Amino acid sequence: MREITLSQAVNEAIAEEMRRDPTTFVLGEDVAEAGTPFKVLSGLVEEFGTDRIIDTPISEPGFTGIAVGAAMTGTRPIIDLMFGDFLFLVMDQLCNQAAKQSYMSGGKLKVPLTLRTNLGATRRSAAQHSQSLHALVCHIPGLKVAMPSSAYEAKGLMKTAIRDDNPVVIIEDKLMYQEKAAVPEEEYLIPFGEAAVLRKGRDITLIATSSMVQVALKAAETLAADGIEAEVIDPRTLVPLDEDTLITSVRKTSRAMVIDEGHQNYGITGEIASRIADKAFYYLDAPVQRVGAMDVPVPFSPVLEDLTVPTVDAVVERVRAVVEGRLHDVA
Amino acid sequence: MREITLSQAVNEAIAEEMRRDPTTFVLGEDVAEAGTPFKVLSGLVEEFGTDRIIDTPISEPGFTGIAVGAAMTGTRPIIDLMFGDFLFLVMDQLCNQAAKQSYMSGGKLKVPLTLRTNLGATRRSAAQHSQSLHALVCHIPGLKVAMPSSAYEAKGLMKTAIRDDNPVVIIEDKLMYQEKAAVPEEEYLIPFGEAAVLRKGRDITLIATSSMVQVALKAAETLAADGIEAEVIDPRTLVPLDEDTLITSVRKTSRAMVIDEGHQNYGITGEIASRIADKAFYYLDAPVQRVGAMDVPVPFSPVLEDLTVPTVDAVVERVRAVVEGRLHDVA
Amino acid sequence: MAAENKDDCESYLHIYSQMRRIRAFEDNANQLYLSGKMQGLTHMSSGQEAAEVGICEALESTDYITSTHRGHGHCVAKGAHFREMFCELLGKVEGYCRGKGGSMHIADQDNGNLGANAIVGGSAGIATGAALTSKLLGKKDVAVCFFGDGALGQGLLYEVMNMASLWSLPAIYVCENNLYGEYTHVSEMAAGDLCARATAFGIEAHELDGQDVLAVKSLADDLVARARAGEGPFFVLLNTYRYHGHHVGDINRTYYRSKEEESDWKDNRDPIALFGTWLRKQKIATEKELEAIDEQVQADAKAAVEYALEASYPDLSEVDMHVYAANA
Amino acid sequence: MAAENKDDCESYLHIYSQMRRIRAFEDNANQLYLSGKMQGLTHMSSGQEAAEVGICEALESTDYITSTHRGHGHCVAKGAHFREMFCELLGKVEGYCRGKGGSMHIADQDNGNLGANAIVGGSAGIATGAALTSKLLGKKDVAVCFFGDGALGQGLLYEVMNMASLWSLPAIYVCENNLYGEYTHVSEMAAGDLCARATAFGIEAHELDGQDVLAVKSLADDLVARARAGEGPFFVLLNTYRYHGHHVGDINRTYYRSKEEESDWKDNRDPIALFGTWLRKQKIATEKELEAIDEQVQADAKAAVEYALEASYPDLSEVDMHVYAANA
Ligand SMILES: Cc1ncc(C[n+]2csc(CCOP(=O)(O)OP(=O)(O)O)c2C)c(N)n1
Ligand SMILES: Cc1ncc(C[n+]2csc(CCOP(=O)(O)OP(=O)(O)O)c2C)c(N)n1
Ligand SMILES: [Mg+2]
Ligand SMILES: [Mg+2]
Repeated sequence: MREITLSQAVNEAIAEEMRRDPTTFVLGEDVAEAGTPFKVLSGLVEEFGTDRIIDTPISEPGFTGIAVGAAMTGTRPIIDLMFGDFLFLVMDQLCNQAAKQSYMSGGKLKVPLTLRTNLGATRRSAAQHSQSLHALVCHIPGLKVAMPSSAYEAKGLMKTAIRDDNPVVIIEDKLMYQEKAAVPEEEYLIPFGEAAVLRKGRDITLIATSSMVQVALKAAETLAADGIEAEVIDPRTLVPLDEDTLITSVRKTSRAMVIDEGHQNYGITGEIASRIADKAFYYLDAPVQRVGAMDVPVPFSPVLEDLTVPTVDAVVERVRAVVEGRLHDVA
Repeated sequence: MREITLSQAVNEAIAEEMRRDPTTFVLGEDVAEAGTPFKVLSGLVEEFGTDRIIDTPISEPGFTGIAVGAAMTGTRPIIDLMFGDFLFLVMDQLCNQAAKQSYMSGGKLKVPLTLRTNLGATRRSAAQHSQSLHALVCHIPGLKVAMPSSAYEAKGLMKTAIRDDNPVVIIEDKLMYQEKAAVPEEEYLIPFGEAAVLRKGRDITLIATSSMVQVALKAAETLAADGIEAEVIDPRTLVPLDEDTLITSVRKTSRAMVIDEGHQNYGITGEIASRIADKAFYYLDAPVQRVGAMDVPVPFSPVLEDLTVPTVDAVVERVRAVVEGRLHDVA
Repeated sequence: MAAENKDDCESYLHIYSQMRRIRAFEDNANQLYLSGKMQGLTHMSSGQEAAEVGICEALESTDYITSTHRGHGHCVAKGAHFREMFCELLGKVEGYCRGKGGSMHIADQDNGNLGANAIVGGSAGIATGAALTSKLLGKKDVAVCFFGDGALGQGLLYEVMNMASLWSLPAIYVCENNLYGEYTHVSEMAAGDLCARATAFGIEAHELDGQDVLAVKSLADDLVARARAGEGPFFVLLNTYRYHGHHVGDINRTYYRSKEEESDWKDNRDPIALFGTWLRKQKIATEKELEAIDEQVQADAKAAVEYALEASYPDLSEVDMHVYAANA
Repeated sequence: MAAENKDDCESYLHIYSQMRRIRAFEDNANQLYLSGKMQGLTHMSSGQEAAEVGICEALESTDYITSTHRGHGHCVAKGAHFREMFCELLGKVEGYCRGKGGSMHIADQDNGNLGANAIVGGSAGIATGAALTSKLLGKKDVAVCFFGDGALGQGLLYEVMNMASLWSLPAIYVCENNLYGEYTHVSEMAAGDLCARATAFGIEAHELDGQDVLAVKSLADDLVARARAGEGPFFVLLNTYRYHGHHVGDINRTYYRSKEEESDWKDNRDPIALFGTWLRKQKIATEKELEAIDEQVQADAKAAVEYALEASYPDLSEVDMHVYAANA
């Protein structure tokens, strides 16, 4: 199968959906001629024109609000939010307005919008351009949250997001835009709420999101050399979450680790770990391990920044400790 | 000891700190003559004047930003955010600016500001005036988060918050403003990061925040009549969190339930439950129970709204199920 | 302005009746609250009827409006029925939002009312987005964004007005300046000239006596037509007054506004009384005919209230329905 | 303007030297990036020196400024040292922020520079808050908020300008209009008249050639004095240009601006060249004296870069230090 980059996959998904549905359009900063700073949308304006690939002023709250209203009245906007860190700016429009319209109107209004943005540190972009803030949107009922971990997932999830009749936040790993993966030429969609089991194993279940999926897979490879077989699962959407697949796996392996690039405190790892600790309680041989980013703003200094994000080595070491039973002193 | 309302306690705390430190001031909508819609600040403008009790336009992002800058340059602003739901509006200024200044400047700048706001449903105020959004701010390093559960806690925590050199979000339960409790006349502060054990018990640990503390205490009373002795703990601050006290208790009781009025999904209960499931792994007789608000926007209709928030009955019933071992089918 | 023909006369009487309907709705809402039959808080717009009706009479039912926490008047003016409105205020399943929205989120989806909003200024983006839809899909719909003087404090408004102006959207921003945001006077909340806040973004702005329904209607007719023709956006500042407190519970309010000020507006600038006098002077309607309208409106309101009081609450199973729209 | 006395002459030469220092700093930053010695992205302000220096020369070190993602120029102009600046850009512990902030968060706390900001418009509140502190504590400090034309899109700016105007704060909002926000021209981002966006809030606004350092300085002297006297806030629009791409990686940019436009600004409107010519014409300095300044500045920059390249990174234990300020 041909290989394309994550960036191309997103671009293709949007182009295909825009061809399919003339009410779909893109709204954001420098999306048209510039094709975004990451060049993810390059070329779209040539095909669809500036009426449907709309450059906005630097007004994230405003254009998000506009997208909400446009979505409520018969279009399918795709918001391009240049950095995930700007989610803070659009929270009111996203969470007070978009997320609640369907419910507040008793199902009579809907907001079929897609907000695509990104996450990920280690680009030396410091505290306001490196955050992984998906936990915030996961907490708000009415939003769906998708986290592609490869070009393949990115395309399929994006197409599903655009067709969804609800506000969907889809968060890409900005460090993976140039990473290639096999992506079919034929159309495909990835349904929301279906985790992908990326590697089978019997000793521990590694549940990893987005940027951490590659970390988990690499760790699993290293561990395999030691005879430790890790099962690796990518939930793909955090809302809805495919709890069944996770629980079934952990009931089999008896051990689990959740790896996510968001801050660890009050984030994704706590939610997933506590669901497992609950539903697989009688099957667990060791406490569920949580591996999130450090609870510090992302530092600029390269030597410090690299410490804040979970690494393959850290995961391998922690898995060994769990499997070998050298975890807590349980005095 | 005299009893005063939670509202009076907050008022007293602010007045005392404003007398103590002339750089302290209040900024918010309708805080001066109106003393806020909940009348919490009534009378302060008479003593401190409109220079220090400052009515703002309806500009939450703007006045939060102004407070950040004021705090960075030698004052101690107290932001009054009328409803907790408006946190969404101030997230950028609070989380990208205030929370990160100390770190981004290598400790050379600081932001000693207090943002007081509220939480709580069942006031028939619908989806945009009823939210309990503390999980969002708990996730952001650089912020501290305090959640008073009575007039006593409200006063002591507020004074500590105002004196703290960091941005502190303090969230009051708006349904408790008229609830009285014994509050000393003498000055006292409640240190951050120290949970309060409000009731001793041996069978289960109920960890409850803010509005849910009374629910837990009432449930414990009912349960006591059945011979089930619940230990009730109020963490008081969620950041920093007094993990030790929680873990010590659960290691003793072998069972735990976390009760919080925020949405359950990706919220407070997951974080605390997963820490317990980790650090008390070898002591637990049953899975840690999570009891959060339903994962739905808050409905207006009274018959529906009441269903969304954890109740005493629900807690009692769930505790019985845990203690009697009739929880999951663990097939 | 002279009544020229029968169509005009009907239109005038419709305007009168719509203003009356708003007043009657609010009086009943107030009573429901004071008698403990309605829970929560609600914000009445009595006094502001000319602004609401004057604008909405210029709109088709396919045109859009967005409203505010003080949203009953806009809802009635855009064509909503009393029954579904009172049901909504009482949290009943036959309400426009199945009881889930309540007073602060009342909407009338079939008549283009995209809803009240409990975030001040929160619907400015939504209205602008509706105008963008109109342009993108080549429709002729106009979107009116109602908001109060207090909402001038929200930066969002300036962001979206800028985009509406850049993209020539068919949006009309209607500021009902009732002099207060909660308990604070507009002069303490807004520096500078209010209309300049729109002209600064290249938007044509008009300031008007918001108690003069015909003046409002006539300006609205003009601007709506021009917006349809692609000449938008526009900004309209309507000077008006709310008779009640900020919400139904705001009873003692002399600390922020005087009784004299209140009576002056009520006695001398009431939009319904002014328009009634005009109708009689123009011989479009006799006092008796107007009274007949009043009585009919009252009776309709009473019947709707009674219906709503008896109506069913949503089934408890609805609590977790509609969080997500079902995909088609 | 004629050079009247020795003090004036020194001040002129200081202005020249400061502009040179900015240019030299940016040239070195660019080189560090291109040679792979610096990680991350950085935004150079070459071309905008007159705006930055003209304003900051009117300020005391106790006055405050807030800066932007394009913040090196403001930092130098407010009095920062090369060494700590390059250390910061390279993530070294001797940097102004111990390496934790980097280019986009560089600050100079001792000289009143509250920091660069990676959120466009994000520091508008901070600057206004600094001005509020000044008023509340009865000080005479003025706060200058630097931002780009792109930041005019952020609603926050209007919210805080409104409050600054209502409360007569000693704040000066300085918009450096370099014609682009990233890859988009200001005319596609901002409708209406730019100064009107401040006058709408009752704020006195001035538009000026941002390449004429003496004009900027003279206006700034006046406004700073008036702000100290309680006559603020003010708004200043400075028309200028950035020579480099949006950031160091923005090399191919003809799709959004022409090479001719770039050369026109560089060749005919360079603020340093213009001021150098003026200095020579006024006989304040000879070409040689100016060259001596240039050489000194270059040498300083080079030494600082070398120092910074050799300097230590923070100890790894610093990674979780400073998340919270230690309470006194
Ligand atoms: C963002 C936000 N801030 C504050 C409030 C609380 N609040 C509700 S109505 C109101 C006053 C609004 O004033 P205005 O816009 O003039 O409308 P009016 O009430 O006069 O109709 C305020 C402050 C809110 N609902 N939303
Ligand atoms: C809130 C926000 N939106 C978008 C960006 C991405 N961004 C960085 S600089 C920039 C352009 C800013 O333009 P302007 O304010 O004119 O400053 P200039 O770069 O021209 O100095 C943009 C869009 C950002 N950093 N912050
Ligand atoms: Mg008003
Ligand atoms: Mg610019």
